Amino acid sequence: MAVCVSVIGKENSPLYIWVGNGKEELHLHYLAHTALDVIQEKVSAVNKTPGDTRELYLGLLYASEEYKVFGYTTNTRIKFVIITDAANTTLRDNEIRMMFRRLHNMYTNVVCNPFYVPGEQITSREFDKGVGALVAGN
Amino acid sequence: MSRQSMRSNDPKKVSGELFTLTYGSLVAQLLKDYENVDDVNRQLERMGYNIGMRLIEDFLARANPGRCYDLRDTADKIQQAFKLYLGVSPSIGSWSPGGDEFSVVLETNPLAEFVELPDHCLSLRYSNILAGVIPPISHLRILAHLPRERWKSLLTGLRKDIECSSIVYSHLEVEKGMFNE
Amino acid sequence: MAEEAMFDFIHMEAVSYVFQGGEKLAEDEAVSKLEHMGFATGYRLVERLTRESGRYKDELDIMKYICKDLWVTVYKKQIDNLRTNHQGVYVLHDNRFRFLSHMATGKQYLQYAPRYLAFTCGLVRGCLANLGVTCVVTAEVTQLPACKFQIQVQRG
Amino acid sequence: MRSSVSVILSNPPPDTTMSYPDYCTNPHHHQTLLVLVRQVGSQLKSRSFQKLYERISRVGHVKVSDSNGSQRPVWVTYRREYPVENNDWGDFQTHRRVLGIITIGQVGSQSDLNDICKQHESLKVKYSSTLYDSRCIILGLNPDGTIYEADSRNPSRGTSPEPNGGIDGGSHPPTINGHAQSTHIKKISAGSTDRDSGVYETVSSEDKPTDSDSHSESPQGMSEGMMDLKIDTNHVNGSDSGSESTSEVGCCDDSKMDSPRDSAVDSAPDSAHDTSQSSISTSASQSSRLSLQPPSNFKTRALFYPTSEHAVNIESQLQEFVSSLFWVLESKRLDKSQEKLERPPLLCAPFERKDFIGLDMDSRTNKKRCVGRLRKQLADLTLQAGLPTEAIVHYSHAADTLRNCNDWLWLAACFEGLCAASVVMLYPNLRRSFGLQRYSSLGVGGNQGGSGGIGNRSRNGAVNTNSLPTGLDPIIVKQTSKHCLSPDDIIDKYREAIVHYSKYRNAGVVETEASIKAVHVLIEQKRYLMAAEFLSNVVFINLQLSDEEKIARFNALADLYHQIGFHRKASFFRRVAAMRCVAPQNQQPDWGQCYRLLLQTLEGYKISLDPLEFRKDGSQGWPALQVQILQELVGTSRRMGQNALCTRHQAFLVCAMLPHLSESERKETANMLESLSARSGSGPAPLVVQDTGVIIPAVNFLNIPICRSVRVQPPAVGRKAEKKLSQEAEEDTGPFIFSPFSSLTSNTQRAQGKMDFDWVEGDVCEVILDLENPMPFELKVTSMMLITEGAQFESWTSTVVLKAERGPQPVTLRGRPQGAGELKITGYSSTVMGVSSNCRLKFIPHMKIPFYTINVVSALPFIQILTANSNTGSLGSERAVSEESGNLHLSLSAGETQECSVVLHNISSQPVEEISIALESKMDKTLLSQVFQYSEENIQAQLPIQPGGKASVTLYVYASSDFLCPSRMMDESLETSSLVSGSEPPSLVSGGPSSLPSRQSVATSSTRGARTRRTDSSASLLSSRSGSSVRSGSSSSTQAPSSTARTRTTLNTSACTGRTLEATMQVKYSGGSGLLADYCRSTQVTVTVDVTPSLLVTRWDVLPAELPHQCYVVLDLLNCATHEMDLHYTPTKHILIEAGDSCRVPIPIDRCPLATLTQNGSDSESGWGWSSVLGNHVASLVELRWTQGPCDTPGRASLTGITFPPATHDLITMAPIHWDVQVDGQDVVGGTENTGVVGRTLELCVGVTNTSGAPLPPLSLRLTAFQDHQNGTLNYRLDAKMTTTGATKLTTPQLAEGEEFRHCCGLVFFTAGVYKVEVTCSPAAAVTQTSFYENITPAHQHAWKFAPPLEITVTDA
Repeated sequence: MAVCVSVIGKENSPLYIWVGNGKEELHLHYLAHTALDVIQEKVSAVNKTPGDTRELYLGLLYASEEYKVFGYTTNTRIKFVIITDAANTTLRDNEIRMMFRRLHNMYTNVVCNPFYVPGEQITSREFDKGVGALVAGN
Repeated sequence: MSRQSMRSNDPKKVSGELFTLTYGSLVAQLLKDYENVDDVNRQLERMGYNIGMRLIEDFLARANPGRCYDLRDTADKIQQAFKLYLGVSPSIGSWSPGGDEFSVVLETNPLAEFVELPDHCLSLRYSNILAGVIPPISHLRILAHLPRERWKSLLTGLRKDIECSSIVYSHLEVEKGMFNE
Repeated sequence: MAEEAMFDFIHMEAVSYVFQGGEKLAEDEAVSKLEHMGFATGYRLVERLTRESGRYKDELDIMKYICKDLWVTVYKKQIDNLRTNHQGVYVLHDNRFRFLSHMATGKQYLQYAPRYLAFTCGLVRGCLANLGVTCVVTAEVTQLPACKFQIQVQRG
Repeated sequence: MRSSVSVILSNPPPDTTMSYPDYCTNPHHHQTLLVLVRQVGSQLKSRSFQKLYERISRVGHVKVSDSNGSQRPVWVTYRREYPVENNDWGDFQTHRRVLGIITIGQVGSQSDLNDICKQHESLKVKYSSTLYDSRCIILGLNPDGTIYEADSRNPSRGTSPEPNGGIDGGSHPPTINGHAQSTHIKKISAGSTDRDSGVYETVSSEDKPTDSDSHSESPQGMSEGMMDLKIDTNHVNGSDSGSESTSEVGCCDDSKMDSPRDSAVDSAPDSAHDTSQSSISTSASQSSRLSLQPPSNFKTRALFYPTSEHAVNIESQLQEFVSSLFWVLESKRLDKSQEKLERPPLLCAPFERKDFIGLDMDSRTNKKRCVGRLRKQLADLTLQAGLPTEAIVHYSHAADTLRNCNDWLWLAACFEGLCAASVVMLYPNLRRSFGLQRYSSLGVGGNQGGSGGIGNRSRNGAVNTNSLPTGLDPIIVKQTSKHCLSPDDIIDKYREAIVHYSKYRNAGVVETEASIKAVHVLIEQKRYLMAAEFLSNVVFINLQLSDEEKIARFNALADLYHQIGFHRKASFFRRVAAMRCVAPQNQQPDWGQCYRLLLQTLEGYKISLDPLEFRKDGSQGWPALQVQILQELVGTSRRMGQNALCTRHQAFLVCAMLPHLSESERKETANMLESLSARSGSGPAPLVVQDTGVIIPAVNFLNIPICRSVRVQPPAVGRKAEKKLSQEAEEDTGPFIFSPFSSLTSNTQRAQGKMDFDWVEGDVCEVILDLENPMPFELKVTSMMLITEGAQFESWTSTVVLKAERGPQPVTLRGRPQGAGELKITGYSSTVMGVSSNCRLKFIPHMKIPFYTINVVSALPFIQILTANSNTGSLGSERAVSEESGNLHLSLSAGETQECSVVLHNISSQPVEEISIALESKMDKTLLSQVFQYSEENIQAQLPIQPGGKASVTLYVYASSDFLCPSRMMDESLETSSLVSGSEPPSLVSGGPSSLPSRQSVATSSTRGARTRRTDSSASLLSSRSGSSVRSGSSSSTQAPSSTARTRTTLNTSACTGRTLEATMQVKYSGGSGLLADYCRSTQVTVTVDVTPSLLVTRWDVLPAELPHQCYVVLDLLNCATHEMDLHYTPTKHILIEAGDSCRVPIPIDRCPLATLTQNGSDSESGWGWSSVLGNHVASLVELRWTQGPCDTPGRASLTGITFPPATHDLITMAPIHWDVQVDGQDVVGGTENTGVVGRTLELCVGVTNTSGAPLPPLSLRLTAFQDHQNGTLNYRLDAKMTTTGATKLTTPQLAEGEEFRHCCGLVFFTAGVYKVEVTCSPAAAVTQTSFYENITPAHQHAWKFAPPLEITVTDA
């Protein structure tokens, strides 16, 4: 399933990062980070290009030899990046979309916790569990 | 453009959330104002009481509930009220042999839906406001209190049920109890 | 609709708490507390509400959202009139604002009106802030229960 | 878009491919002529080459009017080097051909010249396959070929070469010869062009033997060129006439040339002109010099310039060169367009050749292929020749043919050309922006601020809704729309081309370049996402590259990504490049480059090496990555041996990344920093990275430790400087001028950081910082000191150790102001982990106040107060008084006096020039002045007190006390009771003489009064006669029990248990410069005096004395001290009183003269007013002195405040009259014995003289005789015993002042015995209330007696 799930704040700094395997960690960080370029471009492109590209799900941002990077942005300028193994061809676009949906819901729940200060690192146990389930694909 | 999808999500639920969120910010504010958590608990209960006072009128107006003769009726009405106002129906149970004590158990606590209590105020009884609400709506001198440990378990998000237990009902005033026209 | 009632109640409680509750506060400090509560609520609420909707393409789009969807969600009615000077000032007219509706019409309680607007100002500001529009929201009542909210967007 | 990545990745391409992709390529290159510019020879400095190269590359565009007169734009690309492999691709894409070569060299000698020429020629050979023409620019030679000496020419040159050129070119050798040569060589070049082409033909004929005629032509061409050059040199050496002729020849020679060329010659005539006349002027000067000969085989047009400055005409030269190139190109184009070969040659890309070997060329498809390819090449040429529209047509036709025969490679090339042509038309400005972007991207490299690149991009990013791409104006579209591709088509074609390329593993470079071109177009179209796609495709293309080529590649990618605004991606590749530089498999790792590249990545990771900057957008960025980059920076700089940089980066890492570092990370980073800084301490100065001007700003540890608050300390109380205040102000301002208010005012004042107190120059001042240590270990902060502005301040370093992760810990920083004025505390400097930093308050987060201001007062002296009471010890045993406020504690017995000296020790370096001492106390002023006394003058006399000097003030302390028993105000009743007891029998028994008679008796009944008078008088006489202390002592002792008992009772009732007197001695002093600024200091000594009770006057009374002008004040004295006291109550008399005893002493005093009464008492109404006057009178006369205790401490008491009841007033005051009594004519004085005989008449005369100051109203005079039975009874009934002749009661007339009234009467006694006569006179009833009496006495019965009453002893005859 996914090898990296990251929630990125309004200011493009990570609020939460889950990485599948430890040794790849930094590399995945780089992927997620560079993905922001594409996200920004896509978001700003909305205004220019006609047609309805307003979906929160931004689709495949780019693919490297071994990974695929998908993006999603909320109306509140929060970005989600999910990185999957390029080898994993079984994954449908729709499944990815659903993963993002779930991630988004979990994130909103975190924000709705009156004790969470928006913009801070996400430390919620609930969220952790949620992401765990998400990447486990159930 | 998926404006419609917005509408799609249940307005009942939404305004429930609105209430929940507002309550959340209120609690947060209280925590900021009082350094002592127990004060917050007290304040919450007080607010609950005030709300109860207003709510009872509203309740009488809306669901014109019949007169009730004993504590069991009272319990039913409480159940009814929760259903109406919080959209959740608690289960009434664990009656004391004396029949003067029972528990209102919320399977899901809309108030605490998103709450994860920070470690520094675990002693906070987040939903204490409910404890405050119940006495006035049941015109009985009843002492509704929420056992601490239950709260912990609830608020650390392990269990989403509130248990408003051991409503000790001091003396029989049922005839001039709640909801008498 | 009972949930609304709960919202009204909690709001009233908040107001009364801030004003005569606890330690006596200066009026403006109290108002700012309310405003802040509103902000926190709005910020979170909008996070939930906009989950389903598509991306907003511009400021006006967002404002429309506030006037329609948000208002309906919170106050069960739409904003009656939205005006803008296209330089970042938007004025939202609500001819019968819910929090004021329970107050006797006329001038009598006019001076208390601000108390019942502060929360909403915060709410709107919170929503907008989270949607990436930083602004100042002020409210004004001339004739109960009508009131208008002015949104001054901070550019740059 | 790739067809099959994997295939290409699998097996590496063979080496026949061109290995050198040009990452700066751009569609417009298709349109340009490629010229190679090379530095030759060893002499030329690369700088001057660089200069020339820039000048040359500015000539990138030349307009040439073609045969049919229309203007043709000709574009040139200059390259410094160009691999021959690429050149081989010239058939494939003609813009890859090197058409011209320009070499630049410097000569100092013939050998240099030879060398240069050789190199040039070899270059020509190298590129001979494509070369059209070449130039050789040679510096260091005069036009005539003689060596140019800088020094000799300097003056003329120094003045200004180009003005010369401007004013008259004639006088300017280089220009002349430049032109002279140009004319000649124009001929040559003109001649040689076809020959060069011939050369070209011949060379190319190697692989294409079809050509024939060229062989014949080429040799003579060679020879001619050679010969010409010879002539040229010859005539330059020889006479100028020759030059003219040859130039003529040149011209006519030119004119002979065929049509396309003459246009090029247009420029010739004018140049020819000035040469003709100018050359004359110069020739003479140069004739003498020896000149260098280019080697014989050097067949190139050389341009001689003394220096690059002289090469003023180089632009025109280039223009000419370029146009010559153009003409060759044009001619070839025309040939190609005209020729109709039935067996067209097959053009190939280098790697194709072998594939076609043995291929049947006549097959239909191959024919087609050849045609198509030829057409394509034609298109290329056309495009280069500046006819894009035609080019497009050719391309599209070629495309069709090629597609039919599935010639993918060339089809791709065709598409590329098509795109290029379209781009040329649609985006003419792409050429410019291209250069500009590269520039900007470099700029970005330079400063991580990255102003240029992002600037552009962000602007591009802005909404641009018009459908036409920028730089495309509708007109062009209309006219070109025919075949010209639309913006979208361009991209599609590029994509298609790339797809095709990707099928050939050898076309990697071409593919790469195509992608890059596409990217440039997309950038122009602002379609960045797609651009990104193309770029990522580039990444996939697998090329066999050397390490530095790889690096170059990643760099290029980074630049491109930067241009499309993907800064993160850009940084990513930049970093990859950087890592490449030092990759383990890399043989010679280049840490320097790695470092520079890393610096360029920072922007993309939102790292600004300025901590302040960084904190501002701290929320942005990706901590994990930031940390890594920084660590890499650290590592790299360490490998570079740049310890300072290394430390700086590590410091930044610790400082800026602190929030994101885990506890363990904090530990290790800190340790590392310490070890690094140990190697090279890092100061707070910015560092400059050499050979990139990058400045690494200082890292100041604002957050390690965190400064929570700054507390500026006021000086110690005693050291406080006060404004010298005017006297009246001084009253209300106590020692603590600020204490009550500062608390209020300070808040507001702190707000602006203005301190409400002053510091004093030269004093040690303190500031307390509350520091918090965020690190998980004990933090040692060394050399911590204040940073100040304004007044000079010497701040002292201090070292502190902060506990791990502990909340605010106060740290005191000290210093000493060196000058007066406003002092600003703007921050503090510290050294943490070996990194010293200056922490400005204004930069410290959550620090409200940017700086604190304190006013520094110029230096003031400081005195320490020492006190010693001189009785106990002299100055020897001074005891220092605690600095801020001295205390002096004395315990004295009431009435005791002690003098203590207060020593002012000036322990400062300033002289004390002014002192004022004031006593402050709750006591009322009079008492104060009574208790404490010192001499102001004495102090002033001792000024100034020099530094180290001392001055002493003697303070006299008198333990004043109220010696009168508080019960003195006893009303009459009480008094009587006590007096009654006083005249009780027991007391009489116990020694009548000292018993006190009832005053009432005196006042009321004269008879009893008489009796008392006698007894008491006897007592007094007795005491006076034998006034031995023993006697009275015994008497007192005998009386002791009762009296003591009595006094005890009084003691209990009265509060005579002693008291405490307290006062502060306020010393204000100033001196030195502080005085001028009129400031002063004040210190104080608190003097406390515990007064132990000593003597107490429990009761008092007044008795008449023997002498009429005197009276006795009788006191009951109680010794409440703990020691026996020896009391002196009159100068002569003294008495010992045991501790606790009391005794009664009579003190004779002069009565109060009426005068004083009338003066002082006149105003008083009541008797009490009087009594106070009298009291004072008595007090002034009576002084009790004593010595007591082991060391005979002296003491004195006064009766101040004593008062007397009215009844006693007449006793105290002088009588207004004087008595003059005679018995039988002989005067009677107090106590004289008179004798009479029974039956015989005694004559008694009484004279009354008015001694008062005023006339006396009538008085009633009375003579009363009586007998005293000595048992307290007086017998006034003497009718049986005597009789009187004459009146015994009569009224005197008004007596004028000094007037006397006499009255005589006779006394006859019947029986013997002792008789007494009382003579009294009192105001006559009638006139009692006349003003006079009112004046002098209260309204009560006055009576003045003749005392003592006269006594007559009668004996029987």
